[in-house]
Amino acid sequence: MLHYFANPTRFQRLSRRVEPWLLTAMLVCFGAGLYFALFSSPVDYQQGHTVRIMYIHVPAAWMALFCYTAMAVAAAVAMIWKHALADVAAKATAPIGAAFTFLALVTGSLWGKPMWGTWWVWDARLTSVLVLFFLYLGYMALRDAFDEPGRGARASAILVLVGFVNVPIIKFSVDWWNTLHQPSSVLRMDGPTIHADMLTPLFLMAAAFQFYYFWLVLVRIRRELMVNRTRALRHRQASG
Amino acid sequence: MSAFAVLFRREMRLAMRQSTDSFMVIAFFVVAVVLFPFGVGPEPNMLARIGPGVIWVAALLAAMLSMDRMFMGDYEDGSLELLVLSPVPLELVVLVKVLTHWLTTGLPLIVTAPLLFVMMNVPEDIWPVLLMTLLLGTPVLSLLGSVGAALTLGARRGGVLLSLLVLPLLIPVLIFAVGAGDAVLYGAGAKANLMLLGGMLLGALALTPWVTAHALREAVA
Amino acid sequence: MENSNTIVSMTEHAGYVWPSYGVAALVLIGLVVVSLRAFRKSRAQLKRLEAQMPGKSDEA
Amino acid sequence: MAVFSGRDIDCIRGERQVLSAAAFSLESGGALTLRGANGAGKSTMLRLMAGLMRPVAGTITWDGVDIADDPHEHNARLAYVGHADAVKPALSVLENVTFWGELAGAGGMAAADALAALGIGHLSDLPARYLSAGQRRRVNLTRALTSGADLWLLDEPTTALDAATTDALTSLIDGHLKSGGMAVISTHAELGLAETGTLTLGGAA
Repeated sequence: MLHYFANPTRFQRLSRRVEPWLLTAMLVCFGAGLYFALFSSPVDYQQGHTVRIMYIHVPAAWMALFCYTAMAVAAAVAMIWKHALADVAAKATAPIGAAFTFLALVTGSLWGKPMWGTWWVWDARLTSVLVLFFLYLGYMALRDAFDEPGRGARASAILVLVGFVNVPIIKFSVDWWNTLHQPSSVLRMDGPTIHADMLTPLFLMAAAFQFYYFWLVLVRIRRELMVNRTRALRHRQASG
Repeated sequence: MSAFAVLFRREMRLAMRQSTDSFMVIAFFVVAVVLFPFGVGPEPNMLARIGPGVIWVAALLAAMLSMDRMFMGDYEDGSLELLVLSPVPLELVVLVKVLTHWLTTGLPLIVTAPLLFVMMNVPEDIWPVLLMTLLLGTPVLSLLGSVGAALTLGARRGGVLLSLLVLPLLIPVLIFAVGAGDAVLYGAGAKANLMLLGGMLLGALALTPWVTAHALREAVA
Repeated sequence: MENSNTIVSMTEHAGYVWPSYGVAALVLIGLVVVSLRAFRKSRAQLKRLEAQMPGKSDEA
Repeated sequence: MAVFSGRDIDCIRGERQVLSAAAFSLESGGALTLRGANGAGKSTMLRLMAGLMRPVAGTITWDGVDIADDPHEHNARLAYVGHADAVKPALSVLENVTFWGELAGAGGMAAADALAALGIGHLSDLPARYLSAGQRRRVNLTRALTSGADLWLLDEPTTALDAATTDALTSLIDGHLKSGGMAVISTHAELGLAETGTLTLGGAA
């Protein structure tokens, strides 16, 4: 299965066929999600209209973790089975993950100012997301730091995996260090505690972000494959 | 095209194509500052008190980090010899190098600083003054750093040595920059501090290119 | 606390909600634009090289 | 008719005396080949001639004026091609060559022509990081062509070059000499230049 899709040409063909569907799904979800988020959802009795920030903030935070997990899985596959495509997927994911993490931080800050009265607090959740953001940046920097691309790919794959193991530890230690953030209110064992009318925009936006990721990552992977091909041709040009 | 434009275009092109280098300086700057709340605790008043100093020290260290790169590439691949032998005055080459160093590290540091002001809970009244001190101070870092970078070319552990040489020279900049913030908080006004920083900048601008150029000629001899 | 359902009547926190959506739009659209531009550039470069190469490989 | 000459040149590198009482003289249209074993001071001699280093004793003069007295004038009339290739991997081949040409005032050949003359015209848009050692060497040599300088100082120009390029280089140097230029070349190979003097180094104890 993995080997079947690992062929770049086959991947290109498949990806080109899937992309329009993903794009459509993304646009539909964004349209519906934004309608519910901005116009057709109730105002929270505590948070007022700032609850609307949550429809971006929470899915962005989910995506931040999702992308990192995807990157770690791809890096592991690339390391263990030496799949070039998995390596490219990890590389293509990093900027998207970093963008979502950035959004989670900024929207969190924009929510925190009216609610907590400050743009930033050194609270456990915020801090661990900030650390996650640094991990993304570190990955991209390390990846780019070598003249020989293979070296950067291998080194950064190791970094992602080390980070993956370390993130829960960071999270735990920071939790212990200081906390102010409210507890999770959607993904709980006893069911969500927030109003169902708010779940609709939340999940629509989450789906939109998810489709956004899959569409964009395919585009970026195809681009990386072309870059690799260009590099191969450049080598031939130099030696020919 | 003038020699300045030719040199500037090359330096900017090189900097742009290796933009992760300058991005890493910024990341270092942010990470170094972010470590402090973990070290001293997240108490907002305490962070506000140490904020300006921490941010300035981190900016100093971040700028030093990128400094040994200023001439190293050209030194290693032989370009520096050719720049010394070019009909263009070496002082101009140095000025262009310093300018691009500032544009790719100093300026991004200034742009990033407000973010850290927020995170360190720095009072908003002194933001403009602190930004002014950074605007006047970071070019001094690049200028004095260029002297150190030229002097340590080819030395063993050049990077560490460079920081060791240049950081003490930058203490006055640090004192007057952080002092400017305090002066505003105590209602004294920061004009005197800013004037002093401006004076240091002009002095550095007048003197360091010649010193650096001389050191570079030594380095390739 | 006011009870309106729509964002049109949102007054007190509009200054925080709109920037959130604005930043999100900016970042997400920006990333798409950057990615697509890089994609087109790489594709054009590859096309150009592939057009040059066949003759080259015959010489080699 | 310019005269480039040096006499009684002593030079110490590190703790070692590399040159002692070396002398040379060169007129417009003339070439000088530096010979000698490795470490005999060929590179040092070229660096002295370029003005990168100063001799401990002795003088190097251009039309009777010590080059140390007017380094800017001297820089404007020389093109130095050293061991290091001064090629920036991040720039394209053409960007690399154009930069040095423009910096020298672009009195010589156009960058594209210079690349073609050394047989690497087809690589001009290639990022220089893809170049082989021989190709980098040729990019480095183009600087002499684009500079429009009177005096070429070439340090082992034929290393990593194939026979065809060496011939091309020889005829380029010949052309330069015919148009009234000068060249000093350190080499192990026999270039077959039409008119050349030889300075053999390595006498220093």
